[in-house]
Amino acid sequence: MTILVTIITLVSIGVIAAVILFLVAQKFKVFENPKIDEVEEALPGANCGGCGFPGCRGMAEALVNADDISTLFCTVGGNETMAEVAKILGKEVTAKDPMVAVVRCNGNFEKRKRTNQYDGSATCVMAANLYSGDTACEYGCLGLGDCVKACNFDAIKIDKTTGLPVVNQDNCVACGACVEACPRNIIELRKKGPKDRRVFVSCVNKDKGALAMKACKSACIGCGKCAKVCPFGAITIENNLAYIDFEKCKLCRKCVAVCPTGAIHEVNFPAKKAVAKPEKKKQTEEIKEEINKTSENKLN
Amino acid sequence: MNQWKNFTKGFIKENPVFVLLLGMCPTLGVTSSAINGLGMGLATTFVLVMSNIVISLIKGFIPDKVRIPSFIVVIASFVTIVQMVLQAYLPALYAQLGLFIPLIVVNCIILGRAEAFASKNGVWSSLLDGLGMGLGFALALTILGSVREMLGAGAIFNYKFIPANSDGILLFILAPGAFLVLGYLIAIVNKIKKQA
Amino acid sequence: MLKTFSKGGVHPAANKLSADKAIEILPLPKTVTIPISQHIGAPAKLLVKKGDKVKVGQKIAESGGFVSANIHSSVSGTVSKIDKIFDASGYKKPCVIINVEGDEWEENIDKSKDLKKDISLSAEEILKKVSEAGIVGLGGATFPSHVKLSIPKGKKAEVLILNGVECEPYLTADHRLMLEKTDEILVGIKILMKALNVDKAFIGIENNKPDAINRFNKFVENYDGIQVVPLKMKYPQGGEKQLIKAVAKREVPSGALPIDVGAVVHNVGTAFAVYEAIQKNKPLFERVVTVTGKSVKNPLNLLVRVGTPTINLIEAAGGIPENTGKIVSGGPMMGKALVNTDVPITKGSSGVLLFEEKESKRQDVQNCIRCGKCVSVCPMGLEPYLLMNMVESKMWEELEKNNVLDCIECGSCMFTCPSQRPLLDYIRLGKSTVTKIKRSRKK
Amino acid sequence: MAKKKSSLVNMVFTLFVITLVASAALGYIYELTIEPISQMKESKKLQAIKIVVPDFNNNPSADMYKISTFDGTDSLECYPAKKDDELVGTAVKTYTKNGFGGLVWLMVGFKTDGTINDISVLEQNETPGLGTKMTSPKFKNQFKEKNPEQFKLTVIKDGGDVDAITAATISSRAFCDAVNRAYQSFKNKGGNK
Amino acid sequence: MNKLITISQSPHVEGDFTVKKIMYSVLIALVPALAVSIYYFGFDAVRVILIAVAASVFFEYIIQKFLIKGKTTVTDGSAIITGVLLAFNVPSNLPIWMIILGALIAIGVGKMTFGGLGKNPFNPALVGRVFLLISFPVDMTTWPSNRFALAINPDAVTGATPLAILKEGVKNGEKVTDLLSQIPPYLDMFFGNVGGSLGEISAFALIIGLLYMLMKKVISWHIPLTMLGTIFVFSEILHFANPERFADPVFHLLTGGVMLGAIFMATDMVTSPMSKKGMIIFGVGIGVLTIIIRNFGAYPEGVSFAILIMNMFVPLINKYCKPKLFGEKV
Amino acid sequence: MSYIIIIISAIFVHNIVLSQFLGICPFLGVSKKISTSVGMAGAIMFVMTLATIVTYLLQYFVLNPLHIEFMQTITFILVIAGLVQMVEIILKKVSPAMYQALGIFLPLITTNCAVLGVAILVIQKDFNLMESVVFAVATSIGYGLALITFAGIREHLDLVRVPKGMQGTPIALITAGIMAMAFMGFTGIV
Ligand SMILES: Cc1cc2nc3c(=O)[nH]c(=O)nc-3n(C[C@H](O)[C@H](O)[C@H](O)COP(=O)(O)O)c2cc1C
Ligand SMILES: Cc1cc2nc3c(=O)[nH]c(=O)nc-3n(C[C@H](O)[C@H](O)[C@H](O)COP(=O)(O)O)c2cc1C
Ligand SMILES: Cc1cc2nc3c(=O)[nH]c(=O)nc-3n(C[C@H](O)[C@H](O)[C@H](O)COP(=O)(O)O)c2cc1C
Ligand SMILES: Cc1cc2nc3c(=O)[nH]c(=O)nc-3n(C[C@H](O)[C@H](O)[C@H](O)CO)c2cc1C
Ligand code: SF4
Ligand code: SF4
Ligand code: SF4
Ligand code: SF4
Ligand code: FES
Repeated sequence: MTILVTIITLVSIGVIAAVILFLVAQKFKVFENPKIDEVEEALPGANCGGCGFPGCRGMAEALVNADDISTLFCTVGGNETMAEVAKILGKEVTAKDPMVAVVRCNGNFEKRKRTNQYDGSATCVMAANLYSGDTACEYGCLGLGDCVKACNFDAIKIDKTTGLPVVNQDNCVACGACVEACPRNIIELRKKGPKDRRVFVSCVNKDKGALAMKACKSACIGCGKCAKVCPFGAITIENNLAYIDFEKCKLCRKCVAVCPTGAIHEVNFPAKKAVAKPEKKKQTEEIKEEINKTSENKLN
Repeated sequence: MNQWKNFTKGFIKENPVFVLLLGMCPTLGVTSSAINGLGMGLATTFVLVMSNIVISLIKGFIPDKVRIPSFIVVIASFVTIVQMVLQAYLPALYAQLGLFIPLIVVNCIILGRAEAFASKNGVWSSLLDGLGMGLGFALALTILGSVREMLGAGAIFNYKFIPANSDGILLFILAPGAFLVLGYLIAIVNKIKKQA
Repeated sequence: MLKTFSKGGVHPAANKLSADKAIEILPLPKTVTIPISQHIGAPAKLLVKKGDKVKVGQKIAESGGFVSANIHSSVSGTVSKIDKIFDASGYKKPCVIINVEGDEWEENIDKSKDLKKDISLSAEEILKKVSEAGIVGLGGATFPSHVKLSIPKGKKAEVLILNGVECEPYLTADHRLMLEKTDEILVGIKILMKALNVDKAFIGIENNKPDAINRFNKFVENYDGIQVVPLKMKYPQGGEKQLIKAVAKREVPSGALPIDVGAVVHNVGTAFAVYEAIQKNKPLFERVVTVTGKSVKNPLNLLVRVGTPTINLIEAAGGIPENTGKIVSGGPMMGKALVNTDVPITKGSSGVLLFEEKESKRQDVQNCIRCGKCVSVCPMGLEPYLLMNMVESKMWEELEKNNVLDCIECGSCMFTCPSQRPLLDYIRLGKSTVTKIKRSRKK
Repeated sequence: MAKKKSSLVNMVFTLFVITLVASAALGYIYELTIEPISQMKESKKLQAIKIVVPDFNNNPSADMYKISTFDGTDSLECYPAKKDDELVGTAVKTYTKNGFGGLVWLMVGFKTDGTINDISVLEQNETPGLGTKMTSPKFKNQFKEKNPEQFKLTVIKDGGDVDAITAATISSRAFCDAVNRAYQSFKNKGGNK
Repeated sequence: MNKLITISQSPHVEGDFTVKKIMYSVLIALVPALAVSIYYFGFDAVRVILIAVAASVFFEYIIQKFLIKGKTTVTDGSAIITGVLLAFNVPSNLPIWMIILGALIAIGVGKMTFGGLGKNPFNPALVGRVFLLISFPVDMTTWPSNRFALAINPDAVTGATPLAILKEGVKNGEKVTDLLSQIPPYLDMFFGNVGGSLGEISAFALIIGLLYMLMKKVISWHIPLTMLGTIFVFSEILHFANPERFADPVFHLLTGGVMLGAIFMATDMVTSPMSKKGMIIFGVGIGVLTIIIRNFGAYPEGVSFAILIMNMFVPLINKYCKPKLFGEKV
Repeated sequence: MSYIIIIISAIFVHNIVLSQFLGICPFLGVSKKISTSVGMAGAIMFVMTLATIVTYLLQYFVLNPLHIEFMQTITFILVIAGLVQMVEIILKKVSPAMYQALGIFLPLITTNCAVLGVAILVIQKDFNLMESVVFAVATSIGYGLALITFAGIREHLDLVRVPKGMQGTPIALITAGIMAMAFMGFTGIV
């Protein structure tokens, strides 16, 4: 008897619930694209904001609503994730080359004189808001680690011996947080390169050669040797500063060899076989010569 | 997926209490002694395993709109079974756990596993998942209960290790103690997880 | 009860070491370095090139817009270089470097010392001449004065307030000027009143300068419409909004300008500069600067040509003491630390302040103990501790809602904080970021 | 796997089946456990009775009778314990509302002469570590072999003979109140007839 | 000048308030109460205070050094205050291990868990005290008689506090008016000749401390005065309504931890609101809760709980009681 | 029991979160910001009251007459789940603004033990319908009180930055612990 009553009660409650729910659902239907959930699930869920949206859900909505998703890219998930998302949405994705952050300043303690001591709050933005920094270089790294604080992936650290940040390329997901954080625009996202090899100018000093040299011994002096020697036309010089276009650079490393100050850096290349290095003295002389050629004492 | 991992993930890596923070109410409410924690943990494990099995079996037949109600019915049935069985054979424990037995129904772990795991995986994986998660839950509750009992009553599993006429630190078996002990336990687990 | 502003404020030790030192004239330097931007607003446009000969008072750079100001040479000689040199902003800025040769003034400048009381020019002419003379606010903000004198349509100035407060510790330049050029300042005020078409002017002076108050009280009888208002000593009494509140009992609303409550504020030094420009045809190329500091041998007030290297002033005050750790341009509360001693004096430099090494280092920062002192001293009614926390957590929207932009950067909060927290550092960052965000939103 | 669509029929059907199976299973288990549950309850009561009265061999539950409380507002259950048909004592199920955590239920065993044989706590909701000490022998034993005629059933603080639990006077008072209720009602009714 | 020149943002001068100075002023303000407690409780008081302070400082140091791994801040004096106030809030005969446990909870749980000075939302000494009170209700509520009471009547080893007498009596249905006769005269209560926790007995000594702190501008009058005022008014209302059930306001002001709480514990800047308006709300809240708990709750004393409960509301008060902005928005 | 006692008891003395341990998951989960916690408190009040009424009727007009009290758990939860879902769907359509404010919390409430707990408690306590409603409302006020003050403290803790190892749940639980400790001061008021 009890069983029967039980069954009847529960079943009727269940069925009534189902019917009411169905009717209500019919009557009050609001469309919400179920794909949003799916896409969100496919995203890594790091909620890092690297894509420019407030969290992964925001990105998912944007992806679902966008006609062309090639401009949207999740840096954390990378191509795999984007391919998955594309599959869900049935849209095209363009594979992006993996990128990595590089630090374009190599003025370590030795090469760059300190001219004063900063005693304010230890953040780069605040120091940059106040003045040009505790070295003679107005452009270089302040070494107070805003980039380090910005990185959610433990990918960037200040090297105590040089005072400069170093990127750990295995951890870096190219979210660009550090690029955003650096008040000096020193950090750039560059192509990781085949076998993780890349060549770049590790300097952002736009002063004329003489001034730049005075501030930092390894500054780019804008002498133009590298541009001349580059067989692929990847190097341009603007405002006394060389820049290597990573799309054009074929990693021949000719520029590295000719740079008189050592401002061009190569990463992850096997050690060169004892190429005869120019003697030190000669090197400084050469630099001086270059500077004389390029610098004019005129404003603008 | 590796079945063994499936089973063990609930102990530390995805421990429902310490890591996923699910099912907080019974975790806090019934752990004034180790035995209560264990009892609650096992009752939950039973429901978790059974409902995981059933749900993974019937998942293909359930329309989306009534998914949650259906799952709830399944879970509630097992809870009611536990309720009746405990009442019949372990009335002392039943009295201790009180309101929290029916509340197993709404323990977020169970519905959570049903939604996240059982409704997507096969029976065998679901069983292991439920068992692992349940035992992880039971483990956590037992640890929490033991710590509270030790501090609060100077005893463990009712075995008193301080002089009989002295008390423990009463606060730990009262409500605030539950929060405090769990808070520090989670901090410790976080630390362990980070080092591991 | 003396008048003062109603909210907040602090009492830093006054240390007016040079208060009874009459203004001396600093001998001409060998070269001067004149930045072409010495004011808020667009930099001026260069009019000279390397090798040009210039005279004292010759215009060497022309106002680069409405909110901008002319720059005049402060010496006679040859332009030796145009280069980027560190100025007080801490960055290298374009400057005209002139080798001093003799002291040859432009002919139309009246070098005599006699007082010229009659104001012959009309309001428009005054405005034009003020603008031509490159006068900017000498109270510190270096806001071009002619802009403040051009009242926007639909608004009306009702009262002119003269800022003789000089609430910054150590500084005495305005104080000395008020004692020594009382009549000139009063004539300057009359000129400003005429330009603004107001018939009321108040001179706000803190009561730690009784001699200046007495002197003005004696002199104002000859000038109608001008009244001296002694004020209670409290920093930042000299802040524009605080002064208006103290003198005229009006509160400038958040985000509004003084003119919105009918007030215009000028520094007494500015009034003097206006006098000289209108009555003596003398553009703004020199100013009074206090050189001071506890370790300075001979703190004094100097009349200095714009462009003089800071080191010259320090030498005049007895040279750099061995243990100097920090050199500040301006007062201790709002001044800027200089990166070297060659930084040129500009129109806005009111003082050179030397700190001993032990005073120049900040104390260790401790946790905020939530004492609320920063809140209670903030003259703008802000919550500095909260703003700092929010900047740390990058809560820009919250910052805007909490009126971070109202901060006048007076530094009272940081001064008071028992935990030595760098509140103002963070608030400045908050202000600049929120401003950026707001600007990008408008676009 | 093809999910079923959420059509009305499907929904209703699914819920129908699931609730059907569930309720059938539950009903079945209910039937299975109803017996053990009531037995458990019974044996628990019996256990309590056994503790508080001298040895007996009847079935007190069967002989249970109700008496009204001395103030006449309610009634209490009495379980006479008989050894070989001779009354050896009576267990009175009593309660108080004055507990720190609300109701407290006790089973008080009276010997034939009206002395308290023993007391057992059936249900209480007192603060662990404080009021719960009413279940400890240290507190309960002071009632043993006491005749409420001579032994005043209030705590010492109130001028009685009961040594209260430290820091739990309220619970102690409540306990006394319950025992007193049992005694007074029992006495009113004429004690062990 | 051979050293590098220093550059930093303005302001370049600092005021002379430091955390250390504030904390040590509070300690000085605590001295009168300390003296009174030693006068009445003798060596026991010294023992409890020394242990509490030593334990607090020790735990702060250990946790700071080994768990948080920041710079140690024990010298700032706040841990000493916590220790003294914890000692002030317990009976003079509390077992040593309980005092140490209390200090561990106060510093470890109440303060360092949140990151140390300034970050804790709850008053650490009270966290420690309430923890002890809940955990060891017996030890925490048996107050030894003071030396002088013992000299007169050696049998009265324990002396109930006026509040305990009142609570007990009211529970038994006795009239307050009758109970008051068992209670020492108000003048004794004012100067400290009553039973109670170490530091709470003498309103007089505490008020001297209050005056000192007000003079030194360590605290403002808002919290203590609104709190005491509320207690006075609220208890007067109840007393007026039913004098047989509720004691008079003076009784409430002089007994228990009201003075100690109002002067030293509710005023802890870390755990009280920032704005004056907020402080007033805070003070009133504590007053009301104190009287409610005292008159209706299980505990005879409500100040500790009232302060902790109001501590909970401080973030909300801070959020919604902002100082008035200079100039209204346009 | 008089209503005033029910109210004080439910809000302060036996606060559902701090002394009864019900509804802890959303208490920990939805308390990071004051604004969301206010929304959650509102949603809880609404659902709790509604659910209590419905389950009360179910108990006294279905389960008790049919003597199938053992079906309490399963029927209650089924009804509550259905109810919540229905409210959600209706709200989404009828008042999108309110849905934004309250609705997003609704799914969370289905698995909130506080709602089921209160439904069962009013039966256990033998409340009549009116008392049950008062109890439900008061309980949800107590819930809101705990939730909102807790959110206030958490916002504060976010700003002051607690030690790394304690951030997140641990510090939240410890804060809740001290709150529970403070609330024990209300013991014995009813
Ligand atoms: C964009 C801008 C426009 C201004 N316009 C006026 C104006 O029309 N009238 C006026 O009296 N002051 C004007 N001011 C000047 C300010 O009110 C104020 O005097 C100046 O910023 C310096 O003040 P301080 O030294 O207190 O910072 C303007 C300022 C700015 C930044
Ligand atoms: C905190 C603060 C303090 C100031 N103190 C003074 C002062 O003591 N004397 C002064 O003339 N201007 C002071 N100023 C600048 C005034 O706000 C205002 O800009 C000036 O009086 C306007 O006159 P001006 O344009 O002629 O410089 C201060 C500004 C701030 C923000
Ligand atoms: C949280 C708490 C729980 C309490 N639990 C009980 C209890 O279960 N039983 C009891 O009699 N008193 C309990 N009390 C104590 C009473 O409130 C009251 O103080 C005591 O019973 C009378 O004090 P005394 O026994 O020391 O004379 C409790 C107090 C608190 C604060
Ligand atoms: C006026 C004042 C009152 C204080 N009161 C207390 C107190 O009641 N309890 C306490 O532990 N610390 C107190 N302190 C010390 C310190 O502020 C406290 O330990 C902080 O809460 C720790 O972060 C007080 C400090 C001051 C300045
Ligand atoms: S190093 Fe820069 S780009 Fe790379 S993960 Fe860190 S913040 Fe992102
Ligand atoms: S790279 Fe930029 S952000 Fe990083 S330390 Fe240098 S200046 Fe700072
Ligand atoms: S917040 Fe700004 S206005 Fe307020 S005291 Fe600090 S610096 Fe001055
Ligand atoms: S003055 Fe300093 S310590 Fe006090 S509240 Fe402000 S920031 Fe915090
Ligand atoms: S277990 Fe209670 S709300 Fe999750």
